[in-house]
Amino acid sequence: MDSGRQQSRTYLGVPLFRPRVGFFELSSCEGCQLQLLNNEATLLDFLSLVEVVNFREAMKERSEDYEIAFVEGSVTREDEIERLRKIRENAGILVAFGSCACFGGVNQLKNRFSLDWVKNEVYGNSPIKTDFVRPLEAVVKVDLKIFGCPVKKEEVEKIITHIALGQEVVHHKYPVCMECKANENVCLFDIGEPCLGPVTRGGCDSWCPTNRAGCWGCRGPAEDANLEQMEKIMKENGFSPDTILDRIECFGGFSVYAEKLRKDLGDSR
Amino acid sequence: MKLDCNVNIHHLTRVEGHGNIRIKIQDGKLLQAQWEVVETPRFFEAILVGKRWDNAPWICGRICGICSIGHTLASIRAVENAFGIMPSLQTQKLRLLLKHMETLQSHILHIYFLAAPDFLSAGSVFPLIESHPAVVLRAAGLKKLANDVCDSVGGRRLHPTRTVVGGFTMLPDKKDLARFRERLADAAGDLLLTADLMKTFSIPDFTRETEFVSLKGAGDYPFIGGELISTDGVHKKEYEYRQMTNEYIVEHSTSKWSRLSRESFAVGALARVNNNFDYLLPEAKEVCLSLGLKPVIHNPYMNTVAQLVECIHVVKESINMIDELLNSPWTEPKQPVIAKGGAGVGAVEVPRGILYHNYEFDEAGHITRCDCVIPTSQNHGNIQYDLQELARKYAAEGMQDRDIELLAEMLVRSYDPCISCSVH
Amino acid sequence: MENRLAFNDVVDPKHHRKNDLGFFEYTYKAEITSIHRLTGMENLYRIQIVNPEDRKSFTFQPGQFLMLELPGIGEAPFSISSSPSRHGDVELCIRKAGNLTNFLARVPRGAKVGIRGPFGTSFPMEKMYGQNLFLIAGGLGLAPLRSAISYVQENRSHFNNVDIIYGTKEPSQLLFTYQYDLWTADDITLSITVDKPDPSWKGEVGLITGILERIFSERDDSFFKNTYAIVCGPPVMFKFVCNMLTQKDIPMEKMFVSLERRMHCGMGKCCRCNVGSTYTCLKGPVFDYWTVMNLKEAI
Amino acid sequence: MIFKVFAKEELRSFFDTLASSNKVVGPVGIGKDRHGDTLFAFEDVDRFGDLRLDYTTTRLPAKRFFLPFRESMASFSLEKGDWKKDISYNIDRPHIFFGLHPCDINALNKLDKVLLGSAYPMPYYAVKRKNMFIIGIDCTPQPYCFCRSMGSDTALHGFDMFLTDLGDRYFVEILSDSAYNLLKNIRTSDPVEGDHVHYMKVVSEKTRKFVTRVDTTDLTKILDMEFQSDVWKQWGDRCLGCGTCANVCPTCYCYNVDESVDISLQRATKDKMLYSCTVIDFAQVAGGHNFRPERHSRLKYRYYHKHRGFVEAYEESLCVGCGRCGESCLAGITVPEVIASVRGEEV
Ligand SMILES: Cc1cc2nc3c(=O)[nH]c(=O)nc-3n(C[C@H](O)[C@H](O)[C@H](O)COP(=O)(O)OP(=O)(O)OC[C@H]3O[C@@H](n4cnc5c(N)ncnc54)[C@H](O)[C@@H]3O)c2cc1C
Ligand code: SF4
Ligand code: SF4
Ligand code: SF4
Repeated sequence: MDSGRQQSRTYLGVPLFRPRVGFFELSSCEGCQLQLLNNEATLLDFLSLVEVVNFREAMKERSEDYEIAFVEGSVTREDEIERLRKIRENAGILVAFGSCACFGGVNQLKNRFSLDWVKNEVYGNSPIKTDFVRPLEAVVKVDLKIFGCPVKKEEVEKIITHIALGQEVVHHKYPVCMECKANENVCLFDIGEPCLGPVTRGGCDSWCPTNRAGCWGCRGPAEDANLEQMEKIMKENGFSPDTILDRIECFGGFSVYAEKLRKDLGDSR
Repeated sequence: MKLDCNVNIHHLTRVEGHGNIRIKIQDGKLLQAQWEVVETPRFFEAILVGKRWDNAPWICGRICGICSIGHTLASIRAVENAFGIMPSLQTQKLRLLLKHMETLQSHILHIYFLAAPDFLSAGSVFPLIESHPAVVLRAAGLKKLANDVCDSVGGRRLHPTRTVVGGFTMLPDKKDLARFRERLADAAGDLLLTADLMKTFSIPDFTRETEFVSLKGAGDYPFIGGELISTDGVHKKEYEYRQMTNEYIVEHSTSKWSRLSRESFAVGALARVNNNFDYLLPEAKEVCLSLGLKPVIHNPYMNTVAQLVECIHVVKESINMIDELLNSPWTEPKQPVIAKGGAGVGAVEVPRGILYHNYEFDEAGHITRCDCVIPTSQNHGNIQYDLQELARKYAAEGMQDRDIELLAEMLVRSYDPCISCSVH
Repeated sequence: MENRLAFNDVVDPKHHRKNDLGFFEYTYKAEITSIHRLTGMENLYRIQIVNPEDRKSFTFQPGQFLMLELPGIGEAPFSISSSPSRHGDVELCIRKAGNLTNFLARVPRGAKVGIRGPFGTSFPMEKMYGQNLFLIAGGLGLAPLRSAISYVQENRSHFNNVDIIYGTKEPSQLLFTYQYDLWTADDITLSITVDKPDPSWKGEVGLITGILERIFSERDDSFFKNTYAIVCGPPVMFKFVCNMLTQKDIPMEKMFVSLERRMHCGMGKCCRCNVGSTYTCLKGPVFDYWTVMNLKEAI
Repeated sequence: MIFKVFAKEELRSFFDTLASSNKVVGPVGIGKDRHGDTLFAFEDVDRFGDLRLDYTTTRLPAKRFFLPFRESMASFSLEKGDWKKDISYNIDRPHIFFGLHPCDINALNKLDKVLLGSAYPMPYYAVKRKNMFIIGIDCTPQPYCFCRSMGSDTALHGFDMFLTDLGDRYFVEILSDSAYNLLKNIRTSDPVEGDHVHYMKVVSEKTRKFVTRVDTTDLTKILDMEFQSDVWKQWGDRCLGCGTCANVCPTCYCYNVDESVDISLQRATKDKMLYSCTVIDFAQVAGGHNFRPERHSRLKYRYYHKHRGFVEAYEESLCVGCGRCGESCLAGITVPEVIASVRGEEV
C-alpha cells in the first residue's frame, strides 16, 4: 500500500507513513466507528500512527484532504451515492469499514421486500426516499475491506499498523471454527445451538461462539466455504430451514447462497 | 442592535448520526429555526417482519452502535413479555448491571468526548490529550471500565452476544466481577473529580418549560420496565406506550416526532432525574444538588449534568449488585423459551431516554408487526422548539452569529442525540 | 516429605545454542551490508553475521537454505546464493513476492535482520568430482544454483565438462548478468535462452529444453555416462528437463532438483512443507529425481 | 515394573498430597450436551471432588498444556533500528496429569518422536513434556474408539504411574522413581495372586467392549495405490475445511507462524498457532500458488501424513484411534469410514 506522507519515525530503517485519515458513514449504526473510540488503552498509539482529519462523530474540524477514507455503512439512498463518489475521489485508499459497507449488513434484509411495501410499513403514505441496499463496492471501487458487525478493534489496530508500515493487509482465509477450537470452546452444535462458524471467515477470534452464541456469519464467507454441507449439517441437527436462512441472510455476506435458499424454501416472506 | 442572523450547519459534528441546523433571522424576526434530520432510514420495523423471534434482539441491537445493549434488552423484554416469560432474579440483576455499564460508558463518552470540548474551547477531544491529559486519561479509564464490564457480562461491549431471550448464554466469571467491584469503587472517586470539572463549565442559562417523560420509579431509580409517567401528570402502563409517544411524521425529518400534553416533550437523563430524583442513591443526590440540579429543572443544557449524576448512581448501584451476585451461587443462566402468538412491549431507559420495542407474533413465533420508538425521536420536537426559543432569545439580545451557532450546537449536543438510531 | 516436583529446565532460553534444544529458535543477528538491484523484482542482499565467532562457525553447503527474519514482519526460507567458502557472509537473491519480501525491498543497507540455519540437504558436490555437470536453472532457480556454480568455479579442476543452461521468460528478468563473463572465463559453457525476446535480445529464444536438444546433438552418448545434473526451477520445467535427461540414460539418482514449499520452522515441525508426507525442509529441499518421482504430489 | 494395590479411598489423600504443592490437571465435567450426556475437558483441578475419573473422552485433548493452540515463540523489543529477541518457552513449573487414558499417553509418545526425537527437538514442547507427571487410568471403550486397531489401547510407557480400577481397589503400575516416592504418602500393598487374576479379568473385559475396528493391513501401500481414487473426492465434497479434526486431535502438531508489530511500534511478537492441513491455505505459498487447492486433496493429505508418511518414518501411525476427530467433525467424516472406503469396502 503506497500512500500517505512519510513521518520521522522508522521501523527497521524503513520510513513510516502517517496517513491522513477520514471516517465517514452512510446508513449504519455508527458502531464500527465507535469501536475506535473504544480503543481506550491504545488510542494514543493509534493517533500517533494516523492523523485523523475528519471524524464527524468525534470532532468538529473537517478536512477533505485525506489519503485513507474509512467508510462505514451501506448505500441506501440516492444522495449517499454522490457522497460516496466524492469520498472516493478524495481518497487514495477507500476502506469498506464493517459488514454494512462490505456486504450491506443487516440493512440489506430490507431487499427481500418491495420498496413500496417497506415504505408503507414504516411511514404509511408519507413520502420518503429509499433505495435497495447495496454494499460500497456496488457503487465505487473498494481497496480494502474490514469485516465484522461490529469490526474487532484488535483487528483494526493490526490493519492500521500494517498500513503505517506499508504492508499489505491479508485476511484470514480459514473459518471461525479454527479460532473457536483454539479458544477451547464447547462446539455449539454439541449443546444444540446452530452456528455458521464452519463457513464464516475467521479473524474475529470466534467472538460469538466464545460467548456461547452461534455465529451469524457477520464476516461473510471464508475462502472455499462449503455451504451445501453447512446446510445439510443444519438440517441433520434438527434446525428448521428458516433458522438456516435467518443466519445465512442476516448480514449479506452470503447473499448468493441466501437467495438460493430462499428460492428452495419457496419463501415469500 | 443586530437584527439579522444566519446559521447553517450541515451534518452537525460530535453527535451520532446526521442532522442539520438552520437558523434565519431577518430584521429581528425569526424566519426559521430548524432542526433537520436527514439520516437515511434503515427500516428495521419492516426488516423484522417475517423473522422468527430470536432474530429480534440480534438484529435490533444493530439499530444503534452506542446503545446497542439497551436496544437488545428492550427487544428481549418485548419478546419475553409477549411469551409470558419472567426473567429470574439473577438474570434481572445481570441485565441491570450490563445496562448500568452501558449508561456509564455512553454518558462518559458524551460528557468528555462530545460535550466537554465545547466548554474547554476545543474542536474535539484530540487536542485535549495534550492540553488536559489528566482529564482525557480519566475519561478513558472510566469508559474502559464500563466497557470491560460489558464485555464480561454481555460478551461484547457493542452488539452484545450473551444476552438472549430467557436470560444469558453464559455467565461472567466471579473472579472478574470481584475485580470490577474494586475498579468501580475507584471510579466513584473519578466521578467526583468529574463533578469538580463540571463545576468549572459555564453552562448556558436557558430555560423553556418542558414536559418530561420517563419510567416511573417504584422503590428504585427505574431502568428496565415499569410504568410510564410525565411531569404533566400523565401516567400509563408499559403496554400503553403509544399513548405516551403519539408518533407523527414531519416533512423535514426522516425521523418521526412525538408529543404528549404539549407540542413536545423531553426524555433522557434530565427527565429521569426530574421525575425520579427521590430514588437516586444518596451519593448521587448529593452531587446532584451540589451541581445546582434541583428538580424540576427546565434548562436542557443541564442534561449533561444529569448524566453525571446518573453515572454516580449506576456505579454505586452496580457495586451493590455485584456484592449480591458474589454472595449467592450461580443458578441456570437461561430458561427455556416457548414461542407463542401475541404481542409484547419492552420499555427500557437507555442513556438518551426511554426506549420502546413492540412486536406482534404469529403462533409459530414469527414477527408480524414491529414498532420501535427511540428516545431521540421523542426529543426531536423538543430540540426544535428549544432551538426556536434559543434563536429568538439570543438574537433579541443581539448575540453574534458565531455565538448563536455555538449555543445552538451545544443545545443539540446536550440532548446527546442518537440520530441514526432515531431514524432506524 | 517434599512432594513438590522439581522443575526440569531443558535449556535456559537465555543461553541458546547450548545444545540441540537451544538451537531451535537461535537467531543470528546479521547486517545487510549491501543491496544490489538485479531486476525490477529481485534484489541481491549481502548479509553478514554480526558476531565474528558465529560468522566463523556458520558454514553451509550449496543448495541449503536459511530462514531470514525481520522482527514483527515475518520469517521465510531463502536459498543461499553465494559461495560456501565464504561463511557467515552470505548472499541471498530475493524476489518480491509477499509480506516479508516486499518489506525487505524497502529496508536500507545497514538494517539488522535475523537468520536461522542453515537448513536442509545440499547438492552432493563431492560425489560429482571427475564428472560432467549440467547446471540448469529456470527463472529464480538460478539463486540456489549460483552457490553450486561458485563451488564449481572454486574447485574447477575437480569437474570435467560443465554446462550452465539458464532460461527466463524475458531478457529483463535475467539474473546476475554481470557474472556471466566470469563464469565462462572458468571454462564453463553458458547457454541462455528467453521465451519472449525484446528487440535488443541477440541470444537464443525458446525453452530450456530446446537448448538441451542442441547440446545433446553436439555430444556423443558416452558423454552422458559420466554426467550429473542439477536442475533448479519451477516443477513443470524440471519435469521436462529431467525427462529429457533420462532419455540419455542418465540415472535419476544423478539428477538433483530443489523443491519449494511453504515453510515456517525449517526443522521438520510445522509440517507446512510436506510433500505427500515428506518434509521438504529435512529431506530436501535438494532431492534426487528418483525420490521426487516417488513422492506423491511432488510435481 | 513395580506393581502395587491400594484401597480406593487412598486416592483422595494421594490427590491432596499432590495438589497441595503442585499444579494438577485432570478430567472434569463442563456441562451437558444436547443429549444430556456430560461433556468432559482437561482443566486445572484444586479439589478431588471435581475430578471425573469415570470420564469417557474429553472433546479436546490435553494439548493445551504441552502444545498450546496459541503460543508466543518470541518477542522483540525495538529501538533505534536495532532489536533484541527474547525467547520464552512459557512454562515455569511441572504439571501433574491426573487420569490420562492410554490413547492420550500414546499420543504423547508419538509426539515425542517428532518433537523430541528428530534432528531438531522443539524446546517449547520439550520443556513442558519433561515437566509432566502422568497418572494414567484405564478407560471404558466408547462406540467411536478404535484405539485397539491402532495398537494404542494400552500404554506401555510414557507415564509415571497407571491406575486400573479393580472395584474397591486400584491396581497401580509404577514407572518412575518420583511416582514410587510420592506413593509413600499413602497406604499401598504388594499385589497378591488374586489381584493379578482380577486385573487380567478387567483387561479382557475391556478388550471385549471394543466395537469399532480399522483394518490397517498394508494400509501404506493401499493409500499409495488409491491416491487418485474417487472416494477422496466424495469425502472432499463433504469436508468443510474447518480444521476441527486436526485441532481436536491429540497427535496433530502442525502450526502457523505469524509475526506482528505492536501498535506502539516498540514491540513485536512471533506467535505460533496450531494449524490444520484441511484449511485452505495450509500449503499456499507467496504469489498465490496452492499445492493443495481442493478440499479433497487436503483431506487426503491428512490421511497420508497420519497413516502413511508417519508409518514410513516411525513404523507406526500418527493416529491413536481416540475417535475425537470423527466425533467433532460436523460433516461426520470418521477415520474408520474413510479408511474402509479407501480399501474399497462398503461404508
Ligand atoms: C527452500 C526454499 C528456498 C527458497 N529460496 C528462495 C530464494 O532464494 N529467493 C526467493 O526469492 N525466494 C525463495 N523461496 C521462496 C520464498 O521463501 C518466498 O518467496 C517467501 O516465503 C515469501 O514470503 P513473504 O512473506 O514475502 O510472502 P507471503 O506470501 O506474505 O508469505 C507469508 C509466509 O508464508 C510462508 N511462505 C509463503 N510462500 C512461501 C514459499 N514459497 N516458500 C516457503 N514459505 C512460504 C512464509 O513463512 C511467509 O513468511 C524459497 C523457498 C523455499 C522453501
Ligand atoms: S461452535 Fe461454531 S465455530 Fe465453534 S467449532 Fe462449533 S461450529 Fe465451529
Ligand atoms: S462469530 Fe460470527 S457473527 Fe460473531 S463476530 Fe465472529 S463472524 Fe461475526
Ligand atoms: S474432516 Fe471434518 S473436522 Fe476435518 S476439516 Fe473436514 S469437516 Fe472439518
